[in-house]
Amino acid sequence: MIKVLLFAELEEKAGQREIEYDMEEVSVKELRNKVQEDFPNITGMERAMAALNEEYAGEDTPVHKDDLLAFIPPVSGG
Amino acid sequence: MIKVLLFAELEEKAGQREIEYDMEEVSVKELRNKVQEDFPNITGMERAMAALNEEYAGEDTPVHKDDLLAFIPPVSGG
Amino acid sequence: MAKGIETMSENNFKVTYEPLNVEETIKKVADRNAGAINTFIGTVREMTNEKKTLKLTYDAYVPMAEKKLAQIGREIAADIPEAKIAITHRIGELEISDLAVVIAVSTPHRADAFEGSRYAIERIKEIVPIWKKEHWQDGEMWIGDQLETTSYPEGKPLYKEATEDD
Amino acid sequence: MAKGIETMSENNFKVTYEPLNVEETIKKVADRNAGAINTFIGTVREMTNEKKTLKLTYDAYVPMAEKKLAQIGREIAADIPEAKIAITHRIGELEISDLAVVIAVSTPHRADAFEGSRYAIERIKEIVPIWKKEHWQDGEMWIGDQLETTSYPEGKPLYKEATEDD
Repeated sequence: MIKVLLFAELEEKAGQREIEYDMEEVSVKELRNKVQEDFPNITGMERAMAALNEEYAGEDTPVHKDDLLAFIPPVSGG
Repeated sequence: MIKVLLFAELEEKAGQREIEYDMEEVSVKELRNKVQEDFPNITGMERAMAALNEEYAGEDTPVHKDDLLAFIPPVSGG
Repeated sequence: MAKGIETMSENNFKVTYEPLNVEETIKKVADRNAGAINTFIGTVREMTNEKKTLKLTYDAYVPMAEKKLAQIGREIAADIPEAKIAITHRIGELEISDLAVVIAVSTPHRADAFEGSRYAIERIKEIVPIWKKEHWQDGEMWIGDQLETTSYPEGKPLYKEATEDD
Repeated sequence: MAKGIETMSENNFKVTYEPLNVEETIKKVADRNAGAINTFIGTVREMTNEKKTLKLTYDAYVPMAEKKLAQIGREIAADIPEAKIAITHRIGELEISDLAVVIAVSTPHRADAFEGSRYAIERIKEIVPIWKKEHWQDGEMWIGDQLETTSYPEGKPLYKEATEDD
Protein backbone atom coordinates (compact mmCIF):
# COMPACT_ATOMS: atom_id res chain seq x y z
CA MET A 1 0.00 0.00 0.00
CA ILE A 2 1.01 3.60 -0.61
CA LYS A 3 -0.34 5.92 2.06
CA VAL A 4 -1.29 9.47 1.05
CA LEU A 5 -1.79 12.23 3.63
CA LEU A 6 -3.84 15.39 3.16
CA PHE A 7 -3.75 18.41 5.46
CA ALA A 8 -5.60 21.63 6.23
CA GLU A 9 -8.02 22.57 3.47
CA LEU A 10 -7.19 19.48 1.41
CA GLU A 11 -8.17 17.27 4.33
CA GLU A 12 -11.28 19.30 5.03
CA LYS A 13 -12.51 19.08 1.42
CA ALA A 14 -11.64 15.38 1.10
CA GLY A 15 -13.25 14.62 4.45
CA GLN A 16 -10.29 12.45 5.43
CA ARG A 17 -6.61 12.78 6.24
CA GLU A 18 -5.44 9.41 4.94
CA ILE A 19 -5.97 7.58 1.67
CA GLU A 20 -4.47 4.21 0.82
CA TYR A 21 -3.70 3.13 -2.73
CA ASP A 22 -2.80 -0.43 -3.65
CA MET A 23 0.00 0.41 -6.11
CA GLU A 24 3.57 -0.79 -6.67
CA GLU A 25 5.15 2.32 -8.21
CA VAL A 26 3.78 5.65 -9.32
CA SER A 27 5.11 9.18 -9.68
CA VAL A 28 4.18 12.07 -7.38
CA LYS A 29 2.47 13.73 -10.32
CA GLU A 30 0.36 10.65 -11.04
CA LEU A 31 -0.70 10.39 -7.41
CA ARG A 32 -1.59 14.08 -7.36
CA ASN A 33 -3.87 13.55 -10.37
CA LYS A 34 -5.35 10.41 -8.83
CA VAL A 35 -6.28 12.22 -5.61
CA GLN A 36 -7.85 15.05 -7.59
CA GLU A 37 -9.90 12.53 -9.63
CA ASP A 38 -11.05 10.61 -6.57
CA PHE A 39 -11.95 13.79 -4.66
CA PRO A 40 -13.14 16.21 -7.32
CA ASN A 41 -14.24 18.81 -4.78
CA ILE A 42 -10.69 19.30 -3.46
CA THR A 43 -9.32 22.74 -4.36
CA GLY A 44 -5.70 23.81 -4.17
CA MET A 45 -4.06 20.47 -5.03
CA GLU A 46 -2.01 22.29 -7.67
CA ARG A 47 -0.56 24.60 -5.01
CA ALA A 48 0.33 21.79 -2.61
CA MET A 49 3.95 20.71 -2.23
CA ALA A 50 4.60 16.97 -2.04
CA ALA A 51 6.60 15.32 0.73
CA LEU A 52 7.81 11.75 0.33
CA ASN A 53 8.52 10.05 3.66
CA GLU A 54 8.64 13.45 5.39
CA GLU A 55 11.01 15.16 2.90
CA TYR A 56 9.94 17.57 0.15
CA ALA A 57 9.98 15.82 -3.25
CA GLY A 58 9.66 16.88 -6.89
CA GLU A 59 6.86 15.89 -9.26
CA ASP A 60 8.71 13.09 -11.03
CA THR A 61 9.90 11.36 -7.87
CA PRO A 62 8.80 7.70 -7.89
CA VAL A 63 6.65 6.58 -4.99
CA HIS A 64 6.77 2.88 -4.03
CA LYS A 65 4.71 0.43 -2.01
CA ASP A 66 4.96 1.26 1.75
CA ASP A 67 5.97 4.87 1.04
CA LEU A 68 4.20 7.80 2.67
CA LEU A 69 3.30 10.71 0.42
CA ALA A 70 1.94 13.92 1.96
CA PHE A 71 0.40 16.86 0.13
CA ILE A 72 1.41 20.05 1.94
CA PRO A 73 -0.70 23.12 1.18
CA PRO A 74 1.02 26.51 1.63
CA VAL A 75 2.09 26.57 5.26
CA SER A 76 1.03 29.24 7.76
CA GLY A 77 2.71 28.45 11.04
CA GLY A 78 4.56 30.89 13.26
CA MET B 1 25.21 72.89 48.76
CA ILE B 2 25.87 71.48 45.31
CA LYS B 3 26.09 67.70 45.40
CA VAL B 4 28.45 65.99 42.94
CA LEU B 5 28.20 62.26 42.18
CA LEU B 6 31.00 60.06 40.84
CA PHE B 7 30.53 56.56 39.44
CA ALA B 8 32.47 53.47 38.45
CA GLU B 9 36.18 54.19 38.02
CA LEU B 10 35.77 57.84 39.03
CA GLU B 11 34.22 56.77 42.32
CA GLU B 12 36.85 54.10 42.85
CA LYS B 13 39.76 56.51 42.30
CA ALA B 14 38.16 59.25 44.41
CA GLY B 15 37.30 56.79 47.15
CA GLN B 16 33.84 58.28 47.48
CA ARG B 17 30.62 58.58 45.49
CA GLU B 18 29.45 61.94 46.79
CA ILE B 19 31.15 65.29 47.17
CA GLU B 20 29.46 68.43 48.48
CA TYR B 21 30.54 71.91 47.49
CA ASP B 22 29.30 75.03 49.24
CA MET B 23 28.77 77.15 46.10
CA GLU B 24 25.98 79.36 44.78
CA GLU B 25 26.53 79.07 41.02
CA VAL B 26 29.20 77.44 38.93
CA SER B 27 29.40 75.94 35.44
CA VAL B 28 29.68 72.21 34.71
CA LYS B 29 33.15 72.83 33.33
CA GLU B 30 34.27 74.63 36.48
CA LEU B 31 32.98 71.80 38.68
CA ARG B 32 34.73 69.26 36.48
CA ASN B 33 38.03 71.11 36.99
CA LYS B 34 37.39 71.47 40.72
CA VAL B 35 36.85 67.71 41.15
CA GLN B 36 40.01 66.96 39.19
CA GLU B 37 41.97 69.40 41.40
CA ASP B 38 40.58 67.98 44.63
CA PHE B 39 41.15 64.37 43.54
CA PRO B 40 44.29 64.50 41.41
CA ASN B 41 44.48 60.69 41.09
CA ILE B 42 41.13 60.49 39.24
CA THR B 43 41.60 59.45 35.62
CA GLY B 44 39.02 59.73 32.89
CA MET B 45 37.25 62.88 34.07
CA GLU B 46 37.69 64.31 30.57
CA ARG B 47 35.73 61.38 29.09
CA ALA B 48 32.87 61.63 31.57
CA MET B 49 29.55 63.08 30.51
CA ALA B 50 27.84 65.43 32.95
CA ALA B 51 24.25 64.98 34.10
CA LEU B 52 22.48 67.83 35.90
CA ASN B 53 19.58 66.64 38.03
CA GLU B 54 19.51 63.33 36.13
CA GLU B 55 19.59 64.79 32.61
CA TYR B 56 22.67 65.03 30.37
CA ALA B 57 24.00 68.59 30.32
CA GLY B 58 26.59 70.54 28.32
CA GLU B 59 29.80 72.06 29.70
CA ASP B 60 28.51 75.61 30.01
CA THR B 61 25.31 74.71 31.85
CA PRO B 62 25.09 76.63 35.14
CA VAL B 63 24.81 74.55 38.30
CA HIS B 64 23.10 76.14 41.30
CA LYS B 65 22.85 75.53 45.03
CA ASP B 66 20.79 72.34 45.72
CA ASP B 67 21.47 70.96 42.24
CA LEU B 68 22.80 67.45 41.72
CA LEU B 69 25.61 67.06 39.22
CA ALA B 70 26.75 63.58 38.23
CA PHE B 71 29.85 62.65 36.22
CA ILE B 72 29.00 59.66 34.02
CA PRO B 73 31.96 57.70 32.64
CA PRO B 74 31.37 55.82 29.37
CA VAL B 75 28.52 53.44 30.14
CA SER B 76 28.73 49.66 29.74
CA GLY B 77 25.35 48.23 30.64
CA GLY B 78 23.38 45.66 28.67
CA MET C 1 33.20 24.28 16.40
CA ALA C 2 30.22 21.93 15.99
CA LYS C 3 29.46 22.35 19.67
CA GLY C 4 26.14 24.05 19.04
CA ILE C 5 24.96 21.20 16.88
CA GLU C 6 26.08 18.49 19.28
CA THR C 7 24.31 20.03 22.21
CA MET C 8 21.06 20.64 20.35
CA SER C 9 19.06 17.50 20.89
CA GLU C 10 15.90 16.61 18.97
CA ASN C 11 14.18 17.76 22.12
CA ASN C 12 15.01 21.35 21.15
CA PHE C 13 12.51 21.23 18.26
CA LYS C 14 9.00 20.37 19.35
CA VAL C 15 5.40 20.59 18.20
CA THR C 16 2.99 20.28 21.11
CA TYR C 17 -0.67 20.63 22.10
CA GLU C 18 0.40 22.03 25.50
CA PRO C 19 0.50 25.75 26.33
CA LEU C 20 4.00 27.10 25.73
CA ASN C 21 6.39 28.06 28.48
CA VAL C 22 8.97 30.65 27.45
CA GLU C 23 11.47 29.90 30.23
CA GLU C 24 11.49 26.23 29.29
CA THR C 25 12.49 27.01 25.70
CA ILE C 26 15.09 29.53 26.87
CA LYS C 27 16.63 26.97 29.24
CA LYS C 28 17.37 24.71 26.28
CA VAL C 29 19.79 27.28 24.83
CA ALA C 30 21.62 28.17 28.05
CA ASP C 31 25.39 28.22 27.54
CA ARG C 32 28.30 29.58 29.58
CA ASN C 33 29.59 31.32 26.48
CA ALA C 34 26.32 32.87 25.46
CA GLY C 35 26.30 36.61 26.00
CA ALA C 36 22.98 37.09 24.24
CA ILE C 37 19.70 35.24 23.93
CA ASN C 38 17.08 36.42 21.49
CA THR C 39 13.58 35.09 21.92
CA PHE C 40 10.83 35.48 19.38
CA ILE C 41 7.30 34.74 20.50
CA GLY C 42 4.42 34.59 18.05
CA THR C 43 1.09 35.31 19.74
CA VAL C 44 -2.53 35.21 18.60
CA ARG C 45 -3.49 38.76 17.62
CA GLU C 46 -7.10 39.87 17.80
CA MET C 47 -7.25 42.44 14.99
CA THR C 48 -5.75 42.06 11.52
CA ASN C 49 -6.65 45.14 9.53
CA GLU C 50 -10.40 45.45 10.19
CA LYS C 51 -10.97 41.76 10.84
CA LYS C 52 -11.49 40.41 14.35
CA THR C 53 -10.11 36.96 15.09
CA LEU C 54 -12.10 34.94 17.65
CA LYS C 55 -9.63 32.07 17.93
CA LEU C 56 -7.18 30.06 15.83
CA THR C 57 -6.75 26.37 15.19
CA TYR C 58 -3.27 25.15 14.29
CA ASP C 59 -2.67 21.76 12.75
CA ALA C 60 0.62 20.17 11.75
CA TYR C 61 2.16 17.20 10.03
CA VAL C 62 3.91 16.64 13.34
CA PRO C 63 6.87 14.33 12.59
CA MET C 64 7.83 16.26 9.47
CA ALA C 65 7.30 19.63 11.19
CA GLU C 66 9.71 18.65 13.97
CA LYS C 67 12.26 17.50 11.37
CA LYS C 68 11.95 20.82 9.53
CA LEU C 69 12.33 22.81 12.77
CA ALA C 70 15.51 20.85 13.47
CA GLN C 71 16.68 21.57 9.92
CA ILE C 72 16.22 25.29 10.57
CA GLY C 73 18.34 24.87 13.68
CA ARG C 74 21.07 23.22 11.61
CA GLU C 75 20.88 25.97 8.99
CA ILE C 76 21.46 28.61 11.68
CA ALA C 77 24.30 26.62 13.27
CA ALA C 78 25.92 26.27 9.85
CA ASP C 79 26.18 30.07 9.75
CA ILE C 80 26.86 30.67 13.45
CA PRO C 81 28.61 27.59 14.86
CA GLU C 82 28.38 28.74 18.49
CA ALA C 83 24.60 29.27 18.27
CA LYS C 84 22.20 27.14 20.25
CA ILE C 85 18.62 27.08 19.00
CA ALA C 86 15.32 25.81 20.39
CA ILE C 87 11.89 26.13 18.80
CA THR C 88 8.54 25.03 20.20
CA HIS C 89 5.34 25.39 18.19
CA ARG C 90 1.92 24.87 19.68
CA ILE C 91 -0.97 23.31 17.76
CA GLY C 92 -4.64 22.78 18.55
CA GLU C 93 -7.08 25.50 19.53
CA LEU C 94 -5.56 28.85 20.60
CA GLU C 95 -7.24 31.88 22.14
CA ILE C 96 -6.28 35.55 21.70
CA SER C 97 -2.87 36.28 23.30
CA ASP C 98 -1.93 32.58 23.49
CA LEU C 99 1.63 31.79 22.43
CA ALA C 100 1.80 29.98 19.09
CA VAL C 101 5.56 29.70 18.76
CA VAL C 102 8.61 30.34 20.92
CA ILE C 103 12.06 30.59 19.34
CA ALA C 104 15.20 30.99 21.44
CA VAL C 105 18.68 31.54 20.01
CA SER C 106 21.76 31.99 22.18
CA THR C 107 25.08 33.22 20.80
CA PRO C 108 28.23 34.82 22.21
CA HIS C 109 27.40 38.19 20.59
CA ARG C 110 24.07 39.91 20.22
CA ALA C 111 23.89 40.59 16.48
CA ASP C 112 23.99 36.84 15.78
CA ALA C 113 21.20 36.12 18.26
CA PHE C 114 18.91 38.63 16.56
CA GLU C 115 19.80 37.33 13.12
CA GLY C 116 19.31 33.66 14.01
CA SER C 117 15.97 34.31 15.64
CA ARG C 118 14.71 36.34 12.69
CA TYR C 119 15.89 33.70 10.24
CA ALA C 120 14.07 31.01 12.22
CA ILE C 121 10.67 32.71 12.13
CA GLU C 122 10.93 33.50 8.41
CA ARG C 123 11.94 29.91 7.61
CA ILE C 124 9.11 28.50 9.74
CA LYS C 125 6.70 30.40 7.53
CA GLU C 126 8.28 28.84 4.45
CA ILE C 127 9.10 25.20 5.09
CA VAL C 128 7.46 23.88 8.25
CA PRO C 129 4.21 21.95 7.61
CA ILE C 130 2.01 23.76 10.12
CA TRP C 131 -1.29 25.38 9.19
CA LYS C 132 -3.41 28.02 10.83
CA LYS C 133 -7.17 28.21 10.57
CA GLU C 134 -8.63 31.61 11.37
CA HIS C 135 -12.03 31.78 13.05
CA TRP C 136 -13.79 35.12 12.53
CA GLN C 137 -17.31 36.17 13.48
CA ASP C 138 -18.45 35.58 9.90
CA GLY C 139 -16.57 32.43 8.98
CA GLU C 140 -13.35 30.50 9.06
CA MET C 141 -10.54 29.70 6.67
CA TRP C 142 -7.30 27.77 6.49
CA ILE C 143 -4.69 30.47 5.97
CA GLY C 144 -2.23 29.94 3.18
CA ASP C 145 -5.05 28.73 0.98
CA GLN C 146 -6.05 32.32 0.28
CA LEU C 147 -2.55 33.26 -0.86
CA GLU C 148 -2.96 32.37 -4.51
CA THR C 149 0.51 33.70 -5.13
CA THR C 150 2.26 31.32 -2.76
CA SER C 151 4.19 28.61 -4.49
CA TYR C 152 7.07 26.43 -3.49
CA PRO C 153 10.28 25.94 -5.39
CA GLU C 154 11.33 22.31 -5.54
CA GLY C 155 12.70 20.78 -2.40
CA LYS C 156 14.03 23.64 -0.39
CA PRO C 157 12.19 26.96 -0.47
CA LEU C 158 14.54 29.91 -0.41
CA TYR C 159 14.69 32.51 2.31
CA LYS C 160 12.65 35.56 1.48
CA GLU C 161 10.82 38.27 3.37
CA ALA C 162 7.40 36.85 4.10
CA THR C 163 4.37 39.11 4.15
CA GLU C 164 3.87 40.85 7.44
CA ASP C 165 0.21 39.96 7.80
CA ASP C 166 1.02 36.38 8.64
CA MET D 1 -2.40 55.94 18.63
CA ALA D 2 -0.60 56.78 21.89
CA LYS D 3 -1.93 53.59 23.41
CA GLY D 4 1.48 52.02 23.79
CA ILE D 5 2.76 55.00 25.71
CA GLU D 6 -0.28 55.25 27.99
CA THR D 7 -0.10 51.61 28.96
CA MET D 8 3.64 51.63 29.66
CA SER D 9 3.93 52.57 33.30
CA GLU D 10 7.17 53.59 34.99
CA ASN D 11 7.10 50.07 36.33
CA ASN D 12 8.09 48.83 32.87
CA PHE D 13 11.61 50.28 33.25
CA LYS D 14 13.45 48.97 36.26
CA VAL D 15 16.94 48.61 37.67
CA THR D 16 17.09 45.95 40.37
CA TYR D 17 19.45 43.92 42.56
CA GLU D 18 17.13 40.89 42.23
CA PRO D 19 17.70 38.03 39.75
CA LEU D 20 15.72 38.69 36.59
CA ASN D 21 12.61 36.79 35.60
CA VAL D 22 11.97 36.72 31.86
CA GLU D 23 8.26 35.87 32.08
CA GLU D 24 7.68 38.83 34.39
CA THR D 25 9.16 41.28 31.89
CA ILE D 26 7.24 39.65 29.03
CA LYS D 27 3.95 39.95 30.95
CA LYS D 28 4.37 43.71 31.06
CA VAL D 29 4.08 43.92 27.25
CA ALA D 30 1.12 41.55 26.83
CA ASP D 31 -1.49 43.01 24.46
CA ARG D 32 -4.50 41.54 22.63
CA ASN D 33 -3.23 43.13 19.45
CA ALA D 34 0.33 41.95 19.74
CA GLY D 35 1.15 39.26 17.24
CA ALA D 36 4.85 39.28 18.06
CA ILE D 37 7.01 39.68 21.13
CA ASN D 38 10.75 39.95 20.81
CA THR D 39 12.82 39.43 23.90
CA PHE D 40 16.49 40.22 24.18
CA ILE D 41 18.38 38.81 27.13
CA GLY D 42 21.93 39.84 27.91
CA THR D 43 23.77 37.18 29.90
CA VAL D 44 27.18 37.00 31.54
CA ARG D 45 29.52 35.26 29.12
CA GLU D 46 32.53 33.37 30.39
CA MET D 47 34.99 33.81 27.50
CA THR D 48 35.66 37.03 25.59
CA ASN D 49 38.37 36.34 23.08
CA GLU D 50 41.01 34.56 25.20
CA LYS D 51 39.98 36.17 28.48
CA LYS D 52 38.02 34.27 31.11
CA THR D 53 35.52 36.24 33.15
CA LEU D 54 35.03 35.03 36.74
CA LYS D 55 32.10 37.31 37.56
CA LEU D 56 30.79 40.79 36.87
CA THR D 57 29.73 43.66 39.06
CA TYR D 58 27.19 46.10 37.67
CA ASP D 59 26.59 49.49 39.21
CA ALA D 60 24.14 52.18 38.16
CA TYR D 61 23.02 55.71 38.81
CA VAL D 62 19.66 54.14 39.51
CA PRO D 63 17.11 56.97 39.25
CA MET D 64 18.69 58.38 36.09
CA ALA D 65 19.12 54.89 34.61
CA GLU D 66 15.41 54.17 35.04
CA LYS D 67 14.56 57.53 33.45
CA LYS D 68 16.81 56.76 30.49
CA LEU D 69 15.30 53.28 30.06
CA ALA D 70 11.86 54.91 29.99
CA GLN D 71 13.18 57.42 27.44
CA ILE D 72 14.26 54.52 25.22
CA GLY D 73 10.74 53.12 25.53
CA ARG D 74 9.31 56.46 24.41
CA GLU D 75 11.74 56.64 21.49
CA ILE D 76 10.56 53.23 20.27
CA ALA D 77 6.89 54.12 20.76
CA ALA D 78 7.44 57.33 18.79
CA ASP D 79 8.43 55.15 15.82
CA ILE D 80 6.01 52.27 16.42
CA PRO D 81 2.94 53.64 18.24
CA GLU D 82 1.43 50.21 18.94
CA ALA D 83 4.63 48.93 20.56
CA LYS D 84 4.74 48.07 24.25
CA ILE D 85 8.19 47.97 25.81
CA ALA D 86 9.59 46.75 29.13
CA ILE D 87 13.23 46.70 30.20
CA THR D 88 14.71 45.35 33.43
CA HIS D 89 18.42 45.66 34.17
CA ARG D 90 20.06 43.86 37.05
CA ILE D 91 22.92 45.37 39.07
CA GLY D 92 25.16 44.01 41.82
CA GLU D 93 27.29 40.91 41.56
CA LEU D 94 26.51 38.53 38.68
CA GLU D 95 27.84 35.04 37.99
CA ILE D 96 28.44 33.41 34.60
CA SER D 97 25.12 32.79 32.77
CA ASP D 98 23.19 35.19 35.02
CA LEU D 99 20.80 37.52 33.21
CA ALA D 100 22.01 41.14 33.16
CA VAL D 101 19.20 42.67 31.13
CA VAL D 102 15.82 41.58 29.78
CA ILE D 103 14.12 43.62 27.05
CA ALA D 104 10.63 42.77 25.80
CA VAL D 105 8.91 44.51 22.90
CA SER D 106 5.44 43.55 21.69
CA THR D 107 4.01 44.80 18.39
CA PRO D 108 1.26 43.71 16.01
CA HIS D 109 3.81 42.59 13.37
CA ARG D 110 7.10 40.81 13.85
CA ALA D 111 9.53 43.09 11.99
CA ASP D 112 8.74 45.93 14.41
CA ALA D 113 9.28 43.73 17.46
CA PHE D 114 12.76 42.75 16.26
CA GLU D 115 13.61 46.34 15.38
CA GLY D 116 12.40 47.78 18.68
CA SER D 117 14.27 45.20 20.70
CA ARG D 118 17.49 45.75 18.78
CA TYR D 119 17.18 49.51 19.11
CA ALA D 120 16.68 49.17 22.87
CA ILE D 121 19.87 47.19 23.49
CA GLU D 122 21.98 49.51 21.33
CA ARG D 123 20.59 52.58 23.08
CA ILE D 124 21.17 51.05 26.53
CA LYS D 125 24.83 50.79 25.63
CA GLU D 126 24.87 54.47 24.70
CA ILE D 127 22.82 56.48 27.15
CA VAL D 128 21.91 54.50 30.27
CA PRO D 129 24.21 55.17 33.25
CA ILE D 130 25.03 51.57 34.12
CA TRP D 131 28.59 50.28 34.43
CA LYS D 132 30.07 46.83 34.31
CA LYS D 133 33.20 45.79 36.17
CA GLU D 134 34.88 42.68 34.80
CA HIS D 135 36.62 40.35 37.24
CA TRP D 136 39.27 38.17 35.59
CA GLN D 137 41.76 35.79 37.14
CA ASP D 138 44.48 38.44 36.82
CA GLY D 139 42.61 41.58 37.72
CA GLU D 140 39.50 43.66 37.39
CA MET D 141 38.43 46.75 35.47
CA TRP D 142 35.46 49.02 34.99
CA ILE D 143 34.51 48.52 31.36
CA GLY D 144 34.00 51.61 29.26
CA ASP D 145 37.02 53.15 30.92
CA GLN D 146 39.30 51.19 28.60
CA LEU D 147 37.51 52.45 25.50
CA GLU D 148 39.61 55.54 24.93
CA THR D 149 37.65 56.19 21.77
CA THR D 150 34.27 56.44 23.47
CA SER D 151 32.97 59.96 23.72
CA TYR D 152 29.55 61.43 24.09
CA PRO D 153 28.01 64.10 21.92
CA GLU D 154 26.19 66.73 23.92
CA GLY D 155 22.89 65.78 25.48
CA LYS D 156 21.55 62.95 23.43
CA PRO D 157 24.00 60.43 22.02
CA LEU D 158 23.03 59.27 18.55
CA TYR D 159 22.15 55.72 17.59
CA LYS D 160 25.10 53.86 16.17
CA GLU D 161 26.27 50.27 15.93
CA ALA D 162 28.11 49.59 19.16
CA THR D 163 31.09 47.29 19.23
CA GLU D 164 30.14 43.65 19.48
CA ASP D 165 32.50 42.84 22.34
CA ASP D 166 30.31 44.65 24.83
